[in-house]
Amino acid sequence: MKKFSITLMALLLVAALGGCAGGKSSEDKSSASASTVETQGNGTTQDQTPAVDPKYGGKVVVGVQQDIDSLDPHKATAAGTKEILFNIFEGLLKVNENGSLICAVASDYSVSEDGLTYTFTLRDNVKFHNGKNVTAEDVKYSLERASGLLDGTVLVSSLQTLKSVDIVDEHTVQVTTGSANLELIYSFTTAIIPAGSGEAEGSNPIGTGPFSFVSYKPQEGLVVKKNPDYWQEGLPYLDEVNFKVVSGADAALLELKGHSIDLYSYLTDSQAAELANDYQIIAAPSDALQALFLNNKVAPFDNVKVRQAVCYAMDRDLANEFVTGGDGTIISAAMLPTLKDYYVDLNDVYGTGANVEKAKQLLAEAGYPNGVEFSVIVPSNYEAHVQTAEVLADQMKAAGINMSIELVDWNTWLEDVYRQGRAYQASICAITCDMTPSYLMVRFQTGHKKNFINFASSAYDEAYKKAEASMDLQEKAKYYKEAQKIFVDEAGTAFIQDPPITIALNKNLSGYKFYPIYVQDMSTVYYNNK
Amino acid sequence: MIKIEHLSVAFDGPEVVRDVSFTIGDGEILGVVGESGSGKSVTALTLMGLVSESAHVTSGKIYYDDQLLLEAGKPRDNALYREYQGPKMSMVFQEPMTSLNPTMKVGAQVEEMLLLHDRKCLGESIASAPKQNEIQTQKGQLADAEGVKMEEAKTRYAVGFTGWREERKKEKARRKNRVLEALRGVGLREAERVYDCYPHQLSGGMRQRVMIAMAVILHPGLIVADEPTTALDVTVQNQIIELLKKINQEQKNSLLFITHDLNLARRLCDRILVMQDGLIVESGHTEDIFNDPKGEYTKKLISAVPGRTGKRKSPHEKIRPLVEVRDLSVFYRENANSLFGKTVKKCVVHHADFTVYEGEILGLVGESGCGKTSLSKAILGLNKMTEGSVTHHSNSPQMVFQDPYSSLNPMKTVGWLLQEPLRAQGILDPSKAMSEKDREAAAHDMLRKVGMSEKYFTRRPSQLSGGQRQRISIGQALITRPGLVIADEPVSALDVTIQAQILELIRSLQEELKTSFLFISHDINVIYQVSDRIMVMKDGKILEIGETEEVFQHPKDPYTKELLR
Amino acid sequence: MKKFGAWFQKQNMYLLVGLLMTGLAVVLGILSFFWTPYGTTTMSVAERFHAPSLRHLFGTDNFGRDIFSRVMQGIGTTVIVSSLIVLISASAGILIGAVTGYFGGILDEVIMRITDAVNAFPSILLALVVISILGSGKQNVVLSLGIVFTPSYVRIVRSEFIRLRDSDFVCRARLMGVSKLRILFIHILPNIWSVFWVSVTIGFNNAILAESGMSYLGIGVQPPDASLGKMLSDAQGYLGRAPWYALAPGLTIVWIVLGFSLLSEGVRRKEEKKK
Amino acid sequence: MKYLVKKIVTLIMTLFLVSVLAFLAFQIIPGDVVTSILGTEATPEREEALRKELGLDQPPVVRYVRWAGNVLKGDFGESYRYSKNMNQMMPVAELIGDKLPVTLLLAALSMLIIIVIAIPLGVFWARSKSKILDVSLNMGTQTAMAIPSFFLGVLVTYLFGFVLKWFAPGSYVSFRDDLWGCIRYLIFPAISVAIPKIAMTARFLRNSMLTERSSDYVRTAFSKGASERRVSYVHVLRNAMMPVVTFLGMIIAEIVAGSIVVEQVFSLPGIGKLLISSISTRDFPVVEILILYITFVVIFVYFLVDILYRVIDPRISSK
Repeated sequence: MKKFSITLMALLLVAALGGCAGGKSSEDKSSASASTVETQGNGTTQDQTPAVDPKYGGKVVVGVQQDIDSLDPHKATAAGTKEILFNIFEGLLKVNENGSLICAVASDYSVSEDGLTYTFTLRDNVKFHNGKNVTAEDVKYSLERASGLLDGTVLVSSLQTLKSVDIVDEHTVQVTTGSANLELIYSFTTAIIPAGSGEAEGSNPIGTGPFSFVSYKPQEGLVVKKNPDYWQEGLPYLDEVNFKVVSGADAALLELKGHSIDLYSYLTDSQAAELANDYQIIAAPSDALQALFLNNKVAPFDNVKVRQAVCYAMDRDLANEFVTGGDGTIISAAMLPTLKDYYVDLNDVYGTGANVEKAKQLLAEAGYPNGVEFSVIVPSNYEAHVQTAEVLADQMKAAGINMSIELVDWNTWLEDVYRQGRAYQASICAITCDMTPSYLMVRFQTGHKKNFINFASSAYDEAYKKAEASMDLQEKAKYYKEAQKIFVDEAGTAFIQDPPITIALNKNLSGYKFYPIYVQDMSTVYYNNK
Repeated sequence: MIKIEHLSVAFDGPEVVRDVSFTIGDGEILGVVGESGSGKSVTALTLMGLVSESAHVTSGKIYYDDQLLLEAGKPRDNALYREYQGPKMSMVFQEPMTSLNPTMKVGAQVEEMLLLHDRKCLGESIASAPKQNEIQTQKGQLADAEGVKMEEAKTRYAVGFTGWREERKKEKARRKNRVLEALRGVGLREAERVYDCYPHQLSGGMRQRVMIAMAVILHPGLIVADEPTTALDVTVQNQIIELLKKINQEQKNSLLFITHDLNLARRLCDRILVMQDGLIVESGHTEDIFNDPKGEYTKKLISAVPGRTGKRKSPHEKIRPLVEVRDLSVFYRENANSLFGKTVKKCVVHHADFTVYEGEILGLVGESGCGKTSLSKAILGLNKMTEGSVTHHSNSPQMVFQDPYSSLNPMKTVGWLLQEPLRAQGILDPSKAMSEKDREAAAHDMLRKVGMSEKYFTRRPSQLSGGQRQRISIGQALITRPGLVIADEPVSALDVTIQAQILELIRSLQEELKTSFLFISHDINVIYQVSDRIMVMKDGKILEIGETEEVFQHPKDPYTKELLR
Repeated sequence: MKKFGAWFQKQNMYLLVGLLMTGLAVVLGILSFFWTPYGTTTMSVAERFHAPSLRHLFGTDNFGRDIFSRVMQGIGTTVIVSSLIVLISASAGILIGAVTGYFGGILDEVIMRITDAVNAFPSILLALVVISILGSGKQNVVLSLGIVFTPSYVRIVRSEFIRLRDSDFVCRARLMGVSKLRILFIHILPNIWSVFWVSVTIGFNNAILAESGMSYLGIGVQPPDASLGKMLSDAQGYLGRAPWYALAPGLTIVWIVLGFSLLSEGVRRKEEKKK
Repeated sequence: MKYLVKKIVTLIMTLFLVSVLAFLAFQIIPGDVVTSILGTEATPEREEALRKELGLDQPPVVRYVRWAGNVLKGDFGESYRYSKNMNQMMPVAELIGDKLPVTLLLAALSMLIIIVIAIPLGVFWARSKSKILDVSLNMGTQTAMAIPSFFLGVLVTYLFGFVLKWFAPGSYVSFRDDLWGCIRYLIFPAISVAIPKIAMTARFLRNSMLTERSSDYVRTAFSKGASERRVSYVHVLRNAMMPVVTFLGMIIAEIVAGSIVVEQVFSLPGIGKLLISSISTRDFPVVEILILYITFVVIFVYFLVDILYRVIDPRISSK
């Protein structure tokens, strides 16, 4: 996994020094990504350095799976919404396709030694879609609104440590935070919106992004048009993008075959195979962690040996082969390979194939010589998880592990697995993540609100706390790795893979970029003249 | 005028009409008399060319004024028939309720006759046209019709569209006038109103008049009337017979009158054919047949007709009252169906006051809708909306209905049906509970009593004839030995000979079991034959009660006199 | 050809064809409990997406499972589930319809309103409710669909009872002193069979389709168990690559429903002929 | 008048009952709206605030009464799920008003196809004397009725979309942008809806016509010398259509109430699809009003059919 070679480490280094990586020259970027993007499986990578000149104009229809949950960039929580709003809104900073932060509304920034004060210099002449320039007022308003300083309601939870936002001068804003955290810098990607627009009655979303909002119809989709005043010169290429809500993978396949959408992610392996002649198929890791989550508090998984047995018995290679055509990345711990400096390959602990003997032995030791039975709750709307469950259920029988599948709808899943009850035995689903290692690791602390597997290990808690508090990157990485090792040894849960994301793209389109986070950046996409 | 030679007709199976030959002369009224299944209707329908596709004419020929209409072995020439149906021969059917299209205005239905044949009738051209004997000329005539069409097109061209429309309008008005005239001609006084009515808005008699108007509007040479009065009340029946007579005299057309009722045939017909099982068993002039019937069957038919002879001879004494009806009024909720209608409580029986005595047959006579059935249901307690009182001095009165098809549960066997009252009785009153064996024995016994053999015990009602079903009904009513049986028109749906048998059965069972009967009928002759006393009812009111002889000899009410006519 | 048509009707081939079709399906369904050509859950990477052949009659699916074996198992599940649905809804329909139709009045009004309400209620929501109370699984799909289909039977039974409650033979039974319960179920009920049978046929078809629909929505039969509906929905994603995967369960549903319809048509014709 | 009053009272009673049932259903089924909206990453404070905002902190009875009161005032509330703009949620009335035309248009088209094909087919079938035709039509219609609706949808998509390429699946355009294009697309889902209904209607009409054919008045018409054709069209058809009208009414009610599966397969943003997605997102205000709408439509269409029946059948109207 070399794709996202510019890692957080490098990134934080930049952050610590201040200044922006992006906004320099486009060649720099493209060469960097060209060297890092790897061709995977049967997918092909979008050509990043086109031979033809980019063509301006045209319309593109992007199929999206989920409807928008809010048009307010601060209130939107669904990944499916964020991927669309990425094109309309920008923060002071912005993530680029390498996962590094580039300057957007801000042209430069610096962080104080103690990590408590952030100073942003605003870029000249950044215009909102309503034609007005972005002022320090707007930045102050946006950050205060998102962090809860405005009315007490925290909209972006990672910003809740903010103490104050002060306007230094017309072009400079200073942000003070209560506690130092190296990862906070990522939260400044929070959208900047015109002052007061969050409260103004009936206002349409107005941002500074490459595209401006045109219309939204529930269940149909959202339409944006080119922002002619976009600060990045030459971008975007397209005149109009229609993010069209598609009612499911099957419907999407039909629409793709009917050529009524130009771009669609989240294809299954066999769908991709079916479309290979008509579309450019590109695969990349989805940066989600798929796992067979085991409830550590409920029998039989309150016994560590049973958990380990499951880890041994599970044939992750087979699941990868069946469900994702072998394009997935097998993982064992709660860390993405993308976050290279924090990632440690622990696949050898239990092996990626099935170790039936070892599993049986462990089960016997745990007092289950005749095998165990349990039921796994799977959200029925995620085809990949359902299929994984089917494969594992069949394959683990050999080790005396009988898994019965129970499909539930998504809200039932949330209720049963994630919220109060947590009386489930096991579940297959995935955790999506952002670019911070803590996002994934924080939830497994004993008694943490999000610790839905009820994992409890004081050693893990200790290691995590150390990692979080550390202001030294090396040390931070060391503790994170330690925590992972503890988690895997305890077999807190049986991780499976980072499933690939497979995209079908109209053959006439070029310039598509993969992001390590869940966004669809349409600004660089253009029609080639082929 | 009409000549039928050796006609035989069969459906999938045996022939239902066998070697029937007869002629009808100009202006003659020929009666065909027979019971259901005798083939009389099939003969008429075959003559009219209306018999269904599944019927095969196996032998014979039919001529109309020497024109061969139908010949065995050749398919029916529908086109040829259509020329005849309407202008040359028309038909009046039995059921005035269903024989008119329910969703078409009456006027339009009569007018359809004109629409279909108007061109041919223009200036009575057909009547004066030379007789065409060959199909060849027939075709020529069709060509003529085409020519007329061409003519019309030319006129249309000549006078222009508006002119043509004027013409159409005039023609329409003229047609309507003719329809109104015809409606008046059959005695419908409010012809204008009737013209715009739907069939259900008219009474049975009026509908039958409409049917007749439709049949005679083109002055056809032959009118076939298939039981035209059977479904009507006696008083209306008389009027229709008079009307047919009048039309026959005025228009001089021939009439083929089909009936099961010998009395009617006698009143109307010049000649009579008697049919049985598809064969003509006797034919001759009306009076000859009545005065000197030759065939056995004819004799039987004549004797079966309920006349005013053979009154039962069991003078009873009014000892003990069985049911006392005191000032009974019966209401019924008219379920207002129309959009803005209201539910209205309608009084159908006004202040009835009478007594049924032990061991008597009380006859109740009245026309349809007079409230007889409502009264009987009120007596049985089936209708709760009543005022006044009914006192029973015996328990569990039973009932026999008119329709032998609906009054027996079609899914059960005869044996089961006969046992069911005993079972119910046993459940209600354990002291009367019987063993399975006793019940069966009782059922067998009753089956014998109603004159049916053992083999029917396991059959279902659908496998029985109407008369047999009525026997079972009676047996079912009597098996628990009730004090009172109400028989609501028990013989009206049956053929005369069967009717006579059932009446006989009721009389004999009554004598044997001493059960009281309230016997309801619209036919005063039937009532005469079975009743000890008679009650006459009209419009919900009891007009007269008295000893049978007394009422027949000295009717007090004018309505009774009318019935007795 | 002409003769064939007449012969077909005369010999009541509807009955025969219907019997053959349903019979074959039922035999396969029953057989699946004891034997299937391949394991219904046995997966194999190598055997994925094989087109129909002698080895795999209906081909294989995305897990390399033998579709024919799974269709066999699916028939078993589907037929049992739909029969139970019909059984539940028809019994409830008879009970409710008989009582409301015969007695009428306020009870009738109230029950009819409830029936209307259930009728308008989305079956999926109802299924979710039942499943959240009783948990998911076949038996609860049966129960919820049983409830969903009850109103249609209530309606039919009710109107038949209204038609017959004032008929002469019922009237006479009342006079004989036959108890109400006996009138309802011994006197009247047998008389509505012919009408009821037709609606059972339609109901059976609807039940198969609805069960498929439920599985299609992910709240029916749980994987890896096969039901025809679930298979069909799974197969939709592979329409282009493995059309046989969708066609096999789809056509099997058509086969069963058609067979059953023909069977009931044949029975109806036979009854008519008897009369 | 009484009839009308009775119908309206019935309607109101049913609507009330349905709304209570739907409300109860939402009490029972698992899934928390707040989690559904905010996802798994929100702070507890924010969850609490939202809960308060939606009034979910109140006891169920209070919530129902408040909701019912608003509905009676004509305020159908706002969707939990769909936004109208940055700080307003979509009013339910507007949301449904937006989806309804699609469903209505689909219903109208399907009905048109059904009537245009089924009625001539039924008449033709009833009049034809060919046995082989009878057998094949019988088999054909039985088969058409046996196809599950989603399978049919897929087959139609496959046949017309991929094999014949008469339309591009998923290329639905809003009727606001291009009415003609919208109709052209809707024809195909309409066909999927129509096929089984055509079979049912044709069978029904045929049987009805055969029954009417054996009526006495038909014989009367023949006795007037009317031709077979005239009897069929002038006399029989009208009478035979009476029960068919009721049948068609039921079909309309069914389609207008939402063709969930077809809308799903053909990606139509209609009522049925809205209902499904609203149930799965626990969007209570939308679901509740949608269920009321469906109930209303079903009862109202039956009512209309009843009235229509009175208009076309003189036997009932003049009583």
